[in-house]
Amino acid sequence: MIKESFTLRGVEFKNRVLVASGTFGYGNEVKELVDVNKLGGICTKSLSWKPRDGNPPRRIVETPSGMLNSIGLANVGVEYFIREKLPYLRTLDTVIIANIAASSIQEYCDVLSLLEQQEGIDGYEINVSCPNVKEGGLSFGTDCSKTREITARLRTLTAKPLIMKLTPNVTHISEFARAVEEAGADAISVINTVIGMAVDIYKKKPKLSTVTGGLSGPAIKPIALAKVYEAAQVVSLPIIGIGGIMTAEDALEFLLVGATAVQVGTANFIDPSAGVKVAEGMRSYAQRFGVSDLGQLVGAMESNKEFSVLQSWL
Amino acid sequence: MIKESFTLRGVEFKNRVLVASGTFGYGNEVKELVDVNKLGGICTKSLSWKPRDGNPPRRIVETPSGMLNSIGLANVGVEYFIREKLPYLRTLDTVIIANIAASSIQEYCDVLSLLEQQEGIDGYEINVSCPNVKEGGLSFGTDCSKTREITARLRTLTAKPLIMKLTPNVTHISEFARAVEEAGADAISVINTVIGMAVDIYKKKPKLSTVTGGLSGPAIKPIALAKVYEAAQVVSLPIIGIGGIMTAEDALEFLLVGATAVQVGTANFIDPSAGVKVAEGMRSYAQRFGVSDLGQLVGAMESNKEFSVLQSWL
Amino acid sequence: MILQHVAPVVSNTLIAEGIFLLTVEAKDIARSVRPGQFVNVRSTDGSLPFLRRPFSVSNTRGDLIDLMFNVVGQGTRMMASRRIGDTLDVLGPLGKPFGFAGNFKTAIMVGGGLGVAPFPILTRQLEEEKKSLLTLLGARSAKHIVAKDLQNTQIATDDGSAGFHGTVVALLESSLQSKALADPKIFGCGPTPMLKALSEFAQRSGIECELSLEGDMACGVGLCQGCPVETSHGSRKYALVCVEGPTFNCHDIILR
Amino acid sequence: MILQHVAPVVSNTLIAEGIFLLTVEAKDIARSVRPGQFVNVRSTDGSLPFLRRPFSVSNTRGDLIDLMFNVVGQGTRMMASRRIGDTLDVLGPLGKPFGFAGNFKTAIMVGGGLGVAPFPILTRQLEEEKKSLLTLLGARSAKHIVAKDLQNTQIATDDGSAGFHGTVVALLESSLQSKALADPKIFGCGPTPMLKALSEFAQRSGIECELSLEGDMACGVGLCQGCPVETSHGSRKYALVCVEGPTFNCHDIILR
Ligand SMILES: Cc1cc2nc3c(=O)[nH]c(=O)nc-3n(C[C@H](O)[C@H](O)[C@H](O)COP(=O)(O)OP(=O)(O)OC[C@H]3O[C@@H](n4cnc5c(N)ncnc54)[C@H](O)[C@@H]3O)c2cc1C
Ligand SMILES: Cc1cc2nc3c(=O)[nH]c(=O)nc-3n(C[C@H](O)[C@H](O)[C@H](O)COP(=O)(O)OP(=O)(O)OC[C@H]3O[C@@H](n4cnc5c(N)ncnc54)[C@H](O)[C@@H]3O)c2cc1C
Ligand SMILES: Cc1cc2nc3c(=O)[nH]c(=O)nc-3n(C[C@H](O)[C@H](O)[C@H](O)COP(=O)(O)O)c2cc1C
Ligand SMILES: Cc1cc2nc3c(=O)[nH]c(=O)nc-3n(C[C@H](O)[C@H](O)[C@H](O)COP(=O)(O)O)c2cc1C
Ligand code: FES
Ligand code: FES
Repeated sequence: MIKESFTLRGVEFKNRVLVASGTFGYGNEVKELVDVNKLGGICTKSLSWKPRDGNPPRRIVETPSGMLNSIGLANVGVEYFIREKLPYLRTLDTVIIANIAASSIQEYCDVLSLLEQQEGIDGYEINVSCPNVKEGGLSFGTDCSKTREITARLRTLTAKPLIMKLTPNVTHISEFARAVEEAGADAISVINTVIGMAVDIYKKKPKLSTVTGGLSGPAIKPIALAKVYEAAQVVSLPIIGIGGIMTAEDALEFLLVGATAVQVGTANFIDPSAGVKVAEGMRSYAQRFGVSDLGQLVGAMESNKEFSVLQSWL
Repeated sequence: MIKESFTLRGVEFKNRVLVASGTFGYGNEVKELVDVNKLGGICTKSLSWKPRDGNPPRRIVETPSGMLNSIGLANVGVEYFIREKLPYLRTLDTVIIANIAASSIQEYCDVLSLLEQQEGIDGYEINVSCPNVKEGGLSFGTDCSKTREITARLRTLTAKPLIMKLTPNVTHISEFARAVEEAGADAISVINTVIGMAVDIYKKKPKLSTVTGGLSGPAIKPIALAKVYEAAQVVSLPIIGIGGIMTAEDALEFLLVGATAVQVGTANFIDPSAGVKVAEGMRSYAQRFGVSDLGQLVGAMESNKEFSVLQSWL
Repeated sequence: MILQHVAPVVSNTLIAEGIFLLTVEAKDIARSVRPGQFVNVRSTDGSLPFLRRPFSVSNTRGDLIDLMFNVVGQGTRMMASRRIGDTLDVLGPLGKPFGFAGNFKTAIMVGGGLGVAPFPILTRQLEEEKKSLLTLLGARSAKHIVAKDLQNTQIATDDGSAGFHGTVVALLESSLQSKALADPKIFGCGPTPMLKALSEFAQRSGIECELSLEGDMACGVGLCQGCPVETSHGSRKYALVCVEGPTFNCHDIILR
Repeated sequence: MILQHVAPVVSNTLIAEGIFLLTVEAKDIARSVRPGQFVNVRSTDGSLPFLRRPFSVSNTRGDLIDLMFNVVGQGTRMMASRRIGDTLDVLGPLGKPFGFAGNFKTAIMVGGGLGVAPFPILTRQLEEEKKSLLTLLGARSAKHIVAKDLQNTQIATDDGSAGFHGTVVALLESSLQSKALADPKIFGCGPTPMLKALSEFAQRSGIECELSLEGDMACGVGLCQGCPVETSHGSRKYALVCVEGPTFNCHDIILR
């Protein structure tokens, strides 16, 4: 028997593979196709206070080994979620993480407070890659003090696991990791999508209605690994690695650089059972190489200490 | 006849396609295979004051639609370059840009000053993605004031085109673009490689000897386009777009978002005549769509002004 | 019930210029799919492209499903190169089938380009329900016409190389002017500009009309919110093409 | 002179477990390549992988070149799936051929795994130069041995399923102990650990030795500086495997 589980602030995850916010709906869309109870956890689509229509089409563009999205956080809103989606999620035997998005610090607090009153939510993941309306739309997640403030405010409102989901679109993600650790986060998710764009050279227009969008998929896996590694050098809280994971091998790379668990995102679009297969594959690897507890792999990469993240001349 | 040329501080480039530093050696490696005179220009491998051995192997890792490199700026050094490489470059009928790398501001100045005394160099491209030895190895290119200072110092030393090559590994590349414009740069090259890494899960070691390296190739094209677009919103100096260009279509995307010219990098490894083919393809596009001057395409993307780079909710 | 099959290729034939008919064995999909539903396809050997590609089920025979496609890019090039013995990873049936509501007697199928794809299976069901049929197909030229397993077909080509010289919607207008049909209902499929013209015509003429939309999809199963179409009424601004469509009543959506 | 060919596939045969012999027509390469040189291969249909893959030219016949390869990943899977009529984009000949310097009489070819690949073409040239030949091949097991177009071959297998039970370098040692050879020179090709053992043996025994290295390459033509091997003397710490190798005299490099 291989130990696959891990615990975050008292909540036990049966294995180290979650599905990423925005890539698995509210968990019920593909229940015929996937045994979701075999997942370590489900992160819901980001929830905001009011329902959001999302951006106009076109919202999706395929790129080399990846995709751009500009969904615009289309979601049903927290009240509808509680009424219509949560009852199903409550029946599942897996950890349910509510992901929260907002355009003001107060909205983050309001959504979380309302969710606190409900049964069936095991923890929160906070999407800070949202435009801060007060600051003219600059993302909260690129402002270290705002990110810290959101963390500290939400910490006072819940005793459940509080996971801060960091954006890669900053110079030093380690600064953000340290800030949210100090402000009381239980874990960080690394990374959200990378800003990117694509152009239709015949129409001479951006392919996405919003000009830029978020890049995800295998194209960004090397970037995500470097961000997780950078963060792991400076914080001791658990890191959930995200970015381009398609296979167990990919997930194991994240564990080795320091992730306690991973999330599978874009891969779900190609194979909705990708997350379950990644978990199975990690188990096989452990079996094959005599690893009794997957936790032994976390941060187990040996590396030449002569070289640091910052010193690799190109 | 389609006008393909453009001019930078009096230097005329016969077309808008250059080959990127570090991806075309010193121009003579593939002369049997490619008619280099059909290129708009050649950026040399980064030159430092002394020869550099470069990093230990493994220096190259293939990734989905891209590659990581950690060459360590292996180069022959500026004196050897002048003696052994420049005479050949002088015989070419294309613009020669000397790319300079250094570990101190003084070294940048020394290399440029020595090159100033030579015949045959048409301009300079400054690679600021180098560790600043004084600051414990933090890259110059992620420090806006250092980047500005390098620009200002070099500006005093040359009347030739001075192109600052910016790193994408910063929160707002537009700040760096503005800084170097104010400090007197003639153009910016956007982007250098994106920090990334890959792990060998069997050896439990990083694949690259230096742990992290630089990601290039089609995987980063969406990121590069977004960076060029962001920079183009705030500066009026010409931008040279770089990142994942394999075809003329890719290059045209860069022009449309605001690049005056492009550089072809990693594509040369797969097809050393990629640059020449990109230039030909741009000509065909212009012919087909009745564009008499490729310059008309620069920044010609129409976009919905309602959305800015920073506001795309994900 | 959505199913995932590693489906063996049974045949793959060039049936018109750049157009292939690919038949794969996918029993459970073949047995349950209804007209207007689609499958989401990827290669099983890891070759490009990255995302799945949606294709209408064109027809079924026993355990087999037919896909009819135009070679336009990486995904359809991969599909065109599939030979007997290769496999294709197929997810489906997906989406909402064509709506048969209303007491119509005549079904007018209007297809633009590869919009003809779902008509063979639709024809079969309409015949079972004893409807009169009229099929109007628009194509760039005679070489691009595929009219297999259809009934009472009229052609329009952009270049006039076959049938009516003009768009298929213009052909529809002129057909209906020359001869009124008893209790008609339109079933349209094709590129968005054509569907928009068709929808406007239907609403102007007061004819019921179901449309099957194309559009960019990432998942095809409602996970990504990537496939919005504007709704014309109700509290939500957008509906999802992959799960609430691809077929819609023309009154319910706004095409742009 | 480096050339780029879109080379038609003439045959592609499984010749041992997981090992293929792929023959393509590439006239100018076939006419100019010398033993130890390699070609850099990619698919012409845009299927994966991203970078080219280097392969020794195994033999030539007229305008044809043979590549012998092991299916280990994306690139070799793509190559294995190539059928007659498909094409392969081939760049070559690349690198420095095996050095023939020295007055040797007997050539001992020592190959580990697919290190045997360049030996057929090397054998031909050594025969032309009237050398005595000894070929030692190491493989995991009997199923992985390819010994076509070679002379005077001895086998070593890791599992003892054929020939000597042990490494090919151990076989070499025991061969030379039992029978001294007149003026020998070693030509080695295979994985780095084997070449390292071979190089140490050669230097210990004072036998001249040329090695052909494997290693990660991005360009294969000297553009990227991606393929360093440590040098044992001189002012430069590294040499480039793609242009200064892949063959080196064992005295000139340090293997790790
Ligand atoms: C529900 C649904 C059902 C569909 N059913 C069918 C069907 O039965 N048969 C069928 O052939 N297609 C059908 N399509 C369209 C089909 O999915 C696309 O043609 C396919 O995804 C193209 O994939 P690709 O990888 O070959 O091209 P891509 O690489 O995705 O596209 C190549 C390029 O061509 C452009 N492009 C795409 N289509 C066209 C076009 N028609 N004309 C010009 N440029 C184009 C793209 O924007 C892109 O730039 C359907 C789409 C949907 C949403
Ligand atoms: C100059 C030169 C000449 C060469 N000549 C030949 C030749 O003639 N025949 C030949 O078969 N090969 C030869 N090689 C090696 C060949 O280039 C590689 O096997 C090939 O690039 C693998 O490509 P791939 O895409 O199939 O595997 P990749 O996808 O690149 O590799 C798949 C995975 O397997 C690992 N891997 C690669 N090779 C092996 C291995 N042997 N055993 C275990 N794991 C491995 C890789 O690290 C990777 O993780 C040569 C290499 C060089 C540099
Ligand atoms: C279509 C799409 C929608 C997404 N929506 C959200 C979201 O609502 N909230 C969030 O925190 N992250 C969202 N993400 C980001 C993913 O959760 C994940 O961080 C990112 O895609 C990188 O992982 P991947 O490469 O495995 O997809 C979304 C990603 C995609 C592709
Ligand atoms: C192997 C390799 C070596 C490089 N060396 C340099 C260099 O010496 N100096 C520099 O400014 N950029 C260097 N670059 C960066 C490229 O010039 C280019 O900015 C980057 O690769 C992105 O473009 P691409 O995706 O087209 O390769 C190097 C890139 C690669 C892949
Ligand atoms: S394509 Fe993903 S929700 Fe419709
Ligand atoms: S592989 Fe590029 S220099 Fe050798």
